[in-house]
Amino acid sequence: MADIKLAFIVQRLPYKSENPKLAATHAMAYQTVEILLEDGQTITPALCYIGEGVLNCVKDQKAMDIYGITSTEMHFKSCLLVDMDVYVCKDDLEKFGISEDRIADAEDMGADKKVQIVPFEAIQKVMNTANHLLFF
Amino acid sequence: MADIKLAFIVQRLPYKSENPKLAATHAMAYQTVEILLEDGQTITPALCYIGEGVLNCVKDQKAMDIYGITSTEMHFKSCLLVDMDVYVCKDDLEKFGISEDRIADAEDMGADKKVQIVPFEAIQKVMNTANHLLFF
Amino acid sequence: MKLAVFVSDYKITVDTLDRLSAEKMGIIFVGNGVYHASIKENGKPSFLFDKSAHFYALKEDLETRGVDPSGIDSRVKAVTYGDVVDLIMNDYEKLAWL
Amino acid sequence: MKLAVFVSDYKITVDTLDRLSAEKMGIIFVGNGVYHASIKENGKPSFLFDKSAHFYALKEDLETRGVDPSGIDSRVKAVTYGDVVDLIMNDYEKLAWL
Amino acid sequence: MAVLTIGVFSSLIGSMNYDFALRLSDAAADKGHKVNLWFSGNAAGSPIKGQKHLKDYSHGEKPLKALLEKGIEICTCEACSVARGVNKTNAIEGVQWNAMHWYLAKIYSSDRVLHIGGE
Amino acid sequence: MAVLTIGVFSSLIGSMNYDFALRLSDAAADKGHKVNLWFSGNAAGSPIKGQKHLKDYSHGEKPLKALLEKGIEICTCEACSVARGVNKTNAIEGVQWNAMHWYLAKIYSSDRVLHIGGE
Repeated sequence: MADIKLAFIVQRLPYKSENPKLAATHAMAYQTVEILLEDGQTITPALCYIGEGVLNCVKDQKAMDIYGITSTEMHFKSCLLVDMDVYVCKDDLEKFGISEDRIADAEDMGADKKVQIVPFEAIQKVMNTANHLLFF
Repeated sequence: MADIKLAFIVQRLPYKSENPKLAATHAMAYQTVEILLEDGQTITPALCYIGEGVLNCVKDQKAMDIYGITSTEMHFKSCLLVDMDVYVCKDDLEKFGISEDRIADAEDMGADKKVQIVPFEAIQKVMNTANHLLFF
Repeated sequence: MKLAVFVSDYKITVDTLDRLSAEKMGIIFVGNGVYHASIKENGKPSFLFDKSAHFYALKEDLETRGVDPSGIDSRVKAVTYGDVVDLIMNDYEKLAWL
Repeated sequence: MKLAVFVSDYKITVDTLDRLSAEKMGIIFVGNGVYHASIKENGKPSFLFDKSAHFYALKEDLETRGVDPSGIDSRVKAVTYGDVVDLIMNDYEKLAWL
Repeated sequence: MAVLTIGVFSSLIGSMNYDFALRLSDAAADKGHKVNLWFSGNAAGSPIKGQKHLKDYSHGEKPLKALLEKGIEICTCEACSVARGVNKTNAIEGVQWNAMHWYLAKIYSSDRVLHIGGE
Repeated sequence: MAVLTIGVFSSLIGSMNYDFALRLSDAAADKGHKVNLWFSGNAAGSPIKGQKHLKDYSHGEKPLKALLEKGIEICTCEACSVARGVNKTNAIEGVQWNAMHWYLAKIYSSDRVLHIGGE
């Protein structure tokens, strides 16, 4: 198998633990993993936010100003910047009453990639086609 | 005030974290605190198990055999051995279908003190009369 | 008793607060507890508002999470760390972190 | 997919499992998850049994908590650590720890 | 001015409850209150020296030193610390080492106690 | 025989999920499988040397050494470790230090991946 697909699924709130940020940093490591793999071997990550995990994607998080730590928003944006597929569950945004314009994007950082706001079934499909699942 | 009453309230399951054990060890420290207090100053702890916390008090826990760590049962018994008031919420035992004979006692260790299985209202009274509350 | 309860989680795994009673109760949302003040899950406000209590939410923790303190539930007062100190010293006798 | 889901808590704070589907699903209770196999809260078995799945509970974790593996819900098979290794290697392709 | 004792059981990194306890201590000290901080459970891993300050992680060394300088007393549960590989030789100076009765004794003469147990 | 990679994010003490991961690794190695263990988050505080073994606490040093002797590869996330005051000089020998791509590379050639994220 030349390409291994990994689904990183964030299902928990930001800031209680560092895990939602670690989901992003682990997914981003797909960019540097080639130094440990053979030619032609690749890893393709997809980062999915579901359930309360969608709250990680909200704009204007002031974690750096207030607690001196990077926000989950910043990590979310960095993933778009490295052209990763990032999915946010539309059903859960609706459940929590969060309008789509409150979801961060990385246009200001120069990212071409856009976040994909999709129904849960689309995320289930990502999981079905992934070789391995990593829940955070 | 010569005596300060503390209510230690365990409301969580054993073994996910060490906190239910730390509730017992912190409560037991009332025995040695006199070295740091003036004559006539005392602390009287009450240890209360409510909600899922009542599962800490079940007999025959094999944590030492299997994981090499002391069980919450052992800590529960040690508290009885040092004559502490230990309360277990009767309502919650019923809710979880745990019969009273499955609750540990410390007779085998020579304790005179018996666990007190009481309705939640009795534990609310312990909290009302305590000077401070410590929830675990 | 006059009791201030700190709620630091959104999903509460203990049922203590459902039963706990106090003559005067303050509920202070901190950490991820602040989502109780800002989210209406399926359009409904948090079940915690059924409690007869005074409600507060830590401004710093709202802003950390991208929530504008001016837009939270009208029953909740946004407070700073300094305000929390005054609250627990002046308005309540016992504190509970559940 | 053939999916083995590890459930390590009694109170589940994520709703992922409610929606997750798989052609074949195994639910393996470990840690405090074993209480799903042993407790009937208010007389009712855990809502997880509504899932169409095979159920397992780690024997070592039942015994650690003072639960006799022979007395658990009849739908659940008590398994050892070694059995869990065989299960995840032979019966399932993907694993989820929620 | 009053006395506030805070017991912290959450880890320095991986739980913002720890950050909360430190910030509240600081705010109370700024208002002239006497503050005592007790570390047990995972918090007892926090008084380790030489924590590298990376932006992705909460950091404990600088804030703890700042609190000590403000006169806040900080004590760690010795057993909880040594079990985590933190001992007096690799610990931040000024943090006290004691058994659980330190916490109870501080509580004895406190006006308010905030015990952050949780998970 | 197959390859199993386990990612652990829970703390050594204060979460039995860590104990689970170690016991499962051991059981898999005993059945002849190749096992890789990745520590990140609070688990990255666990490869510290000199943990005092007290009966009230889970202990990591002996079990980790035993797993290393069985040929299990163990690697800790460097950033997560140093942020917690654990570095190469005070770490258990034999534990590898690397960045997150170590984990992804091990996953690449694994038959099964158990990622214990959680809290």
